[in-house]
Amino acid sequence: MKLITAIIKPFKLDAVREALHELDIHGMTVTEVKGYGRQKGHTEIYRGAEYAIEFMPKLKVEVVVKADLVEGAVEAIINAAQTGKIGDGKIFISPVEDAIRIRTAEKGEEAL
Amino acid sequence: MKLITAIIKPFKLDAVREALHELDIHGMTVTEVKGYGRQKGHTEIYRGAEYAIEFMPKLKVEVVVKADLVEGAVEAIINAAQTGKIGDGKIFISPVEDAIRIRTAEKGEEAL
Amino acid sequence: MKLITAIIKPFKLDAVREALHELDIHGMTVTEVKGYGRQKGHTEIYRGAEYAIEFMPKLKVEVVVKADLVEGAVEAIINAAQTGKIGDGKIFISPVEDAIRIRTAEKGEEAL
Amino acid sequence: MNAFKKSLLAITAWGLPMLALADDKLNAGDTAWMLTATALVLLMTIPGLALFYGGMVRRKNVISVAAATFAVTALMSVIWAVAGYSLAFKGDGAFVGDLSALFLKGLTPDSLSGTIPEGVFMTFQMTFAIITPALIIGAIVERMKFSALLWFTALWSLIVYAPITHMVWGGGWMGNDGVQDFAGGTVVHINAGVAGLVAALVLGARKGYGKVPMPPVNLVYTMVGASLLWVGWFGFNAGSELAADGTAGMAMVVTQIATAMAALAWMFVEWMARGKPTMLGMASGAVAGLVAITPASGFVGPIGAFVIGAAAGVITFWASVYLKKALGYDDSLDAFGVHAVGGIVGALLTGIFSAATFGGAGLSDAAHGSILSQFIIQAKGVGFTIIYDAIATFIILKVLDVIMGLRVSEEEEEEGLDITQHGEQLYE
Amino acid sequence: MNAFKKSLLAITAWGLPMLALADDKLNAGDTAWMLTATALVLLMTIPGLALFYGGMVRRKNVISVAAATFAVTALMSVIWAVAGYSLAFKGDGAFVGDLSALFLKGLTPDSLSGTIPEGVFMTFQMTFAIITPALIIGAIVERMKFSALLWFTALWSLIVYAPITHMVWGGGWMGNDGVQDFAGGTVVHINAGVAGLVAALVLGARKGYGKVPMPPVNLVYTMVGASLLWVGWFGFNAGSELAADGTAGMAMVVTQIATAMAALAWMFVEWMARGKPTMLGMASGAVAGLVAITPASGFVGPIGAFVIGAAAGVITFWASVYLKKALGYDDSLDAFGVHAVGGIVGALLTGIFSAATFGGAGLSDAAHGSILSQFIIQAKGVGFTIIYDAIATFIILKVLDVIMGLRVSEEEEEEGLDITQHGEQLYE
Amino acid sequence: MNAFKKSLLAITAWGLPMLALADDKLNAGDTAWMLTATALVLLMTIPGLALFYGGMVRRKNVISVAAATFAVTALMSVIWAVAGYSLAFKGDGAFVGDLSALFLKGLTPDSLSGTIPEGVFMTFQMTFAIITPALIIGAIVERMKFSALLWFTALWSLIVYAPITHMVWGGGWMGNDGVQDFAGGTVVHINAGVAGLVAALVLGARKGYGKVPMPPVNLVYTMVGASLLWVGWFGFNAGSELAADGTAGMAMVVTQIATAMAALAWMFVEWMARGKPTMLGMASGAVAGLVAITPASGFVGPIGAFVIGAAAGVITFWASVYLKKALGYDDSLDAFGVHAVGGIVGALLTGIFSAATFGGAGLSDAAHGSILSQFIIQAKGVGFTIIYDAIATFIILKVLDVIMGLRVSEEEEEEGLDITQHGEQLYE
Ligand SMILES: Nc1ncnc2c1ncn2[C@@H]1O[C@H](COP(=O)(O)OP(=O)(O)O)[C@@H](O)[C@H]1O
Ligand SMILES: Nc1ncnc2c1ncn2[C@@H]1O[C@H](COP(=O)(O)OP(=O)(O)O)[C@@H](O)[C@H]1O
Ligand SMILES: Nc1ncnc2c1ncn2[C@@H]1O[C@H](COP(=O)(O)OP(=O)(O)O)[C@@H](O)[C@H]1O
Repeated sequence: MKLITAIIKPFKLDAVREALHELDIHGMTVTEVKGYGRQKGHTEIYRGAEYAIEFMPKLKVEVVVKADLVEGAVEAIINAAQTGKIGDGKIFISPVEDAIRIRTAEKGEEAL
Repeated sequence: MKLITAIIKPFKLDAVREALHELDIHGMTVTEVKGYGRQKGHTEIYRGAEYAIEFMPKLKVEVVVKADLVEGAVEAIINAAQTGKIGDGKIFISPVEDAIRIRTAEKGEEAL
Repeated sequence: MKLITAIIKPFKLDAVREALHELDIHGMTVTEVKGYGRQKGHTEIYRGAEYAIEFMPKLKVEVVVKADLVEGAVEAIINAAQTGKIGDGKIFISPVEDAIRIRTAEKGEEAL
Repeated sequence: MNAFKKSLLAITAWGLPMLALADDKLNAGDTAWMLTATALVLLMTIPGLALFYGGMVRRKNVISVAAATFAVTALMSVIWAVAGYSLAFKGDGAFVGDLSALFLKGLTPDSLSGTIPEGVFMTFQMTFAIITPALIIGAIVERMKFSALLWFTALWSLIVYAPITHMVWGGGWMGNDGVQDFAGGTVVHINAGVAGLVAALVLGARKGYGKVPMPPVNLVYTMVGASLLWVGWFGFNAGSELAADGTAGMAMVVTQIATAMAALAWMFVEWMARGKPTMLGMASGAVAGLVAITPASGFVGPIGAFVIGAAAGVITFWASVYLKKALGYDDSLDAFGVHAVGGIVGALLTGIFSAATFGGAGLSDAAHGSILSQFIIQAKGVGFTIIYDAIATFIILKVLDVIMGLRVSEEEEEEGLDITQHGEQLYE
Repeated sequence: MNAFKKSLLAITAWGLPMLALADDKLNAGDTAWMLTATALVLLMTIPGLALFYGGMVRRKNVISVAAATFAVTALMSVIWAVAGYSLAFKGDGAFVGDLSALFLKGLTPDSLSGTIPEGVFMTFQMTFAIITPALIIGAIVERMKFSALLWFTALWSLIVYAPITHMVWGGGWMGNDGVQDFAGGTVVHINAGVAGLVAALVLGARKGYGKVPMPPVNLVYTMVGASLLWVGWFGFNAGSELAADGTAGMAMVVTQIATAMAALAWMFVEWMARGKPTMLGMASGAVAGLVAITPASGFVGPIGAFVIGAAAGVITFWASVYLKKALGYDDSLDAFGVHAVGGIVGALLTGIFSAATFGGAGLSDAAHGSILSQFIIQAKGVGFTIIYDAIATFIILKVLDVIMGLRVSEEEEEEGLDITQHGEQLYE
Repeated sequence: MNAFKKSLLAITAWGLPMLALADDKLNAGDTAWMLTATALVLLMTIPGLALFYGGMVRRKNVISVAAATFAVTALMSVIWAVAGYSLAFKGDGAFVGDLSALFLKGLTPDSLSGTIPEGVFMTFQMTFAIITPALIIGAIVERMKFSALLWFTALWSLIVYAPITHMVWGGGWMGNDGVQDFAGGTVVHINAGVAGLVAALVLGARKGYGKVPMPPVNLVYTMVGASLLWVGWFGFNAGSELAADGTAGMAMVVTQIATAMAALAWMFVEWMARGKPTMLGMASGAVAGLVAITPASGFVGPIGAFVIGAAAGVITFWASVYLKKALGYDDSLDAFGVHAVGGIVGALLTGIFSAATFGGAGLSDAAHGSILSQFIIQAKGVGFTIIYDAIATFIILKVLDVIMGLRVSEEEEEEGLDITQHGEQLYE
């Protein structure tokens, strides 16, 4: 099992979800995050004070999948989330040793 | 060391925290997330526009523990967070290679 | 590649970002979280009702870096985020197997 | 003292607005003030009360409180125009009026009530008929079905509110007995607060009450609500004089003093007793002061206002914080603790501080000048209202419970009323 | 009926405020009410409308809506004082006034307009000139450039608003023809709503409209806004009598009834048709009722108010929910569906319910007492306004589009107007 | 010009309200307006100012600002009734009144002040005594102890506010000298702004000031606050005429024009200088315009209003953005930059534009018709107020600092005043 963590632009969520849906991946967890990277932010001015806001709003999508689904899922996410502009985000793959469904206490791939 | 990531229903947080407390696990980090899974959401209507809200509010509880505590902790979380209804959530176990306490720069299991 | 996850006090974000900047680490993702640990919270009173608020606001900073940068980055974070008081937070190191830049589909260390 | 006397007469007079006095003539100044006062009292409910209450519930229920308050406003406007006004202010029964003015029959731009158009009087009273059931919402938030709330409001307003209004202001027995209730301590606040307590008991506590934290979503809303209640209350109290004169002016003076005293009293007592002066406490105290000075506002002078305000702040603090805990009912936002208790404090103290000795306007005739007898008259009025209100409210709720159920399901309560009752949520 | 007659005369009279009638004398009561009414109408726009609209857009655009409303308020105040008032209320052209009172030339504390100072009349009318273009904002939110909006407001107010005002109230042909528009159904609401529809069509829909969810950031804001519109509308409608008298009182009565009826009507129809009674629906219905009763407010009695309110609630619900979807335009916050449609319903029904048969004040003289002929007069006024407004608005927008562009860039739209137009955002 | 003259007399008269003029008679129209005006000015502070300021601080301090404003409102109401009113308006000292009306001794419903009940005059003035110290809060937010703030408010109001009020309006030397301050440019705004600057300097800057971002939590709150200040200011300025007449009407006209001009001026200057027109800028400009027109409102005509508004917008922008940065003090929400600077601009320009040449009501008698001498009189009043206020405020703060400490601890400041001072927080 692997955890796919995708940092994407907020308005791409629906596209990503649909893309995963087509691969029969139905579970995911989404977090609002602030991203810092190449993409430059904007400036805010409050009376005298000027702030450079360098953190951009992003969504972090986490999906745990069977190892053999990783490649396809990554490709699907890229296709769905790409705009070609700086700030499109990243995908990270990391190992997951076990998964448990709380409702039934099922373990392993059953639980996904 | 392992990272236990539990996605739970928001109102179960206190129960989970207490359950872990009894195992002498005192540190954890909680994030508000939106979950997508089997549990269906609800519909919102704004004048003409109708939206199916498929993401449910969940909490992600992250706890890093010594490897030998994982089993007990998982069991405790299941017991505390289970309602038996769809949407109870998942637990994922993943490897952690090191931990550091910022205050003291202690490393490894000392730092937990 | 490794994922460095640092739980820090909110007002230390700018310092941490600058410290990483000096090591030429420019990407990171930040999440608002609530932390539970040794640091005690405060009490809130609403008319009759009294609540002990035990969760403290923290920021979770996630940075994926090449393995050989981990040590330096950890040190930099410690220096930037330390106040010496309880609640300074933790750093966790965990493995990352791959990274992909969505914009270009580059893989591996190229993508960071 | 002349102006005070005049005011007493005015009160008696507007109990019988249908009797066009021979020399009634429209006064543009009085009318200007009453048009304004009506707007101010409407402002108290929407958005005032909606924000005051809305800010105190959990995030998942804030829209449901706003919606309930707004819907009650619309519903009561219609009910009052259709039948409530007639039941309260027409006819001369001891307990209730008649149906001679259904759908405002006979109301024209020329109809007068004292020195103002009857249409203005009717609408001013309508805003009272709106806020009274809206106050009850504080007792039942986060768990009552929206549909049940609408039915309850409709029935309660006709069965409880209109008759009590008639008895006190519309020519019924309490007014005739000499009960002094300048702007509605009994009619509005005791009435709403007692109904709220009964409703809280019949409905039962919220799931997790006393066990899980139920933090108020946004006390800035509550501050804004309390502020609008305060500002609007000038219309409520000084408007109840139905004229722009010296008594209206004094009603404004004592309202301001009592409210400020009560806000400070709650704040300091809380600071001493629980360690921190809270925003919620100050706002609650201010509202308690407004409630308590309401029956007294046209009758007492500044000294009465200082005492009534201080007493209201301390006693409602105790009722909302200690009494409620001791008895264990979940009057969620203290409709009883603030409005009924504050109203009782005010109604009883009115019987004392309206005496000329304390700089007041004088006791009612029926009291033969004795503070004790006025106090007893006041207590009788309060007692009757509490008993009638409690019984009638209980029956209405029980009947509705059988027919349609009062509470949302457990799952709905957990998910929140915003989504389950209205299909909406905060996106901030 | 006397007071009603008087009011009709008053209306005619304040179409010609520059004609100082021989016996004009300042009345402090009327002046008190009109000072208040002016404050109430200003309250409708800021913060009322700003919150009503602001709460309905997405989180990233809420400040831009607030800023647009606030800026239009400031801009229109200046434009009205510089030229708009003169164009609307001075001179006796059939279509537009003259420039004799640029920069309020000749206005002194002694100038009277009827029984109130002309300065008060001018400022009262200014608040109408503010809210009308502000209403249009509802149609173009989340995509129009701030700079383009300011230019549009300035031009539209001089080319469309001032002339139409002159035609109806300032001595122009519509008023002379007998069009009954007590407080601005045609001048304000149809005018703004139609301009909004044209603007929505010229600008095009928001990116993702109909495909991605566009949830309203905070319906508590919308509730507060609707409430302040409701309360402030007493100033709008009862203030349009320009006196504190029986007709003002009746205007308040019918305003309250129609608003409540419309709020309930929308709520119940929505409940039946879509399963849930929503906060947004109640608020929208209330505003629709306020809009529809506006032209009728000084002319109809309670019965007219019940019918107009109910009709407005149901019809604007249909227009905002079904008609809009069917036609596919993105009138984002229903400036057309609520204001133009509600205004048309009200303007036409005024022609029926102002008849004495229905308890109204009587038809206009030009109607020779026939409901049908009054109805035709009303329809003519509405028709002319729609056509002139639509054409002029279209031309103004097209010219501006060529010169400076109307829409923000796609990236700016995606990032939100708060940051891109104003460099600010919500931190809550 | 008659009405203007009358107004000048009225002003002089209400400096001496205890002198019951032989022909004083209650006027219901004037009373109606003053009841309303009092409600409007209260609305300015709660919730107006509380929201205006509350929206500008960081999320962790928003409740503390609301609580401070609310508590100051309650505290000042009590202090004013107990002693402030007497010190300001009773007795005929050159610098301060006397204690003859402690606890409002002698105030009955029959007491008159000009044509309105004295109770109304007293409460109207109370709302001024509330907002003035509340304005100071803008300078000390996010770091001052709540307890210290309460003590400071109490002392400052008796030592600074009441005497200055007496000097200008209560029969003291400034009013007698011919200083023109219609509604409180000197008494309220310069007074509060200078005290704010001193407090900001004594307290020191917030931790991290100029280094870490301190983003305003919610500019929608600020917009609502600015709007309520604007609307309420009609009561402030037109209410200061104490009658519903032509001068009140003109005060409303110039208030509206100057405010709108200043909002646009700030907006456009900021747009050019810093690239974006901000919501915060428009709101700040509007408040600056309101401040600047305050002393002038009953004296100048439309032309004066255009100029004063434009000047105020530009100059306060410069003061709040550049001057503050250059000097480095942390007047957090620009109590000085907006209120003192705007007040000074207004007070000085009043001396010019009140001249009949510019369409004003005429200079004060002491000026013998010369603009220069009126200007010097104005400058003298401003200068005295600044010096007395600065010294007294400094001493009060230093004494309190020794006794109880003014600032919260570093940890408390970091955690936020909401939790540490009030035990509450936003849950949105
Ligand atoms: N090394 C990293 N670790 C964690 N998150 C990162 C890292 N680099 C980038 N990110 C996340 O990815 C987002 C997009 O990265 P950015 O450099 O702006 O654009 P791109 O990926 O198109 O080059 C950032 O906003 C941040 O949230
Ligand atoms: N594959 C997955 N990866 C990450 N999170 C998941 C995954 N599947 C489910 N989740 C999370 O678990 C929550 C509960 O899952 P759901 O399918 O609704 O119920 P259940 O676990 O009871 O079958 C989801 O809301 C989502 O947050
Ligand atoms: N075992 C753990 N797993 C995950 N997060 C933890 C754990 N222990 C602590 N934390 C996080 O670190 C933060 C600081 O920990 P705390 O015990 O308060 O202070 P310190 O690290 O200085 O001893 C906590 O608020 C929590 O967010």
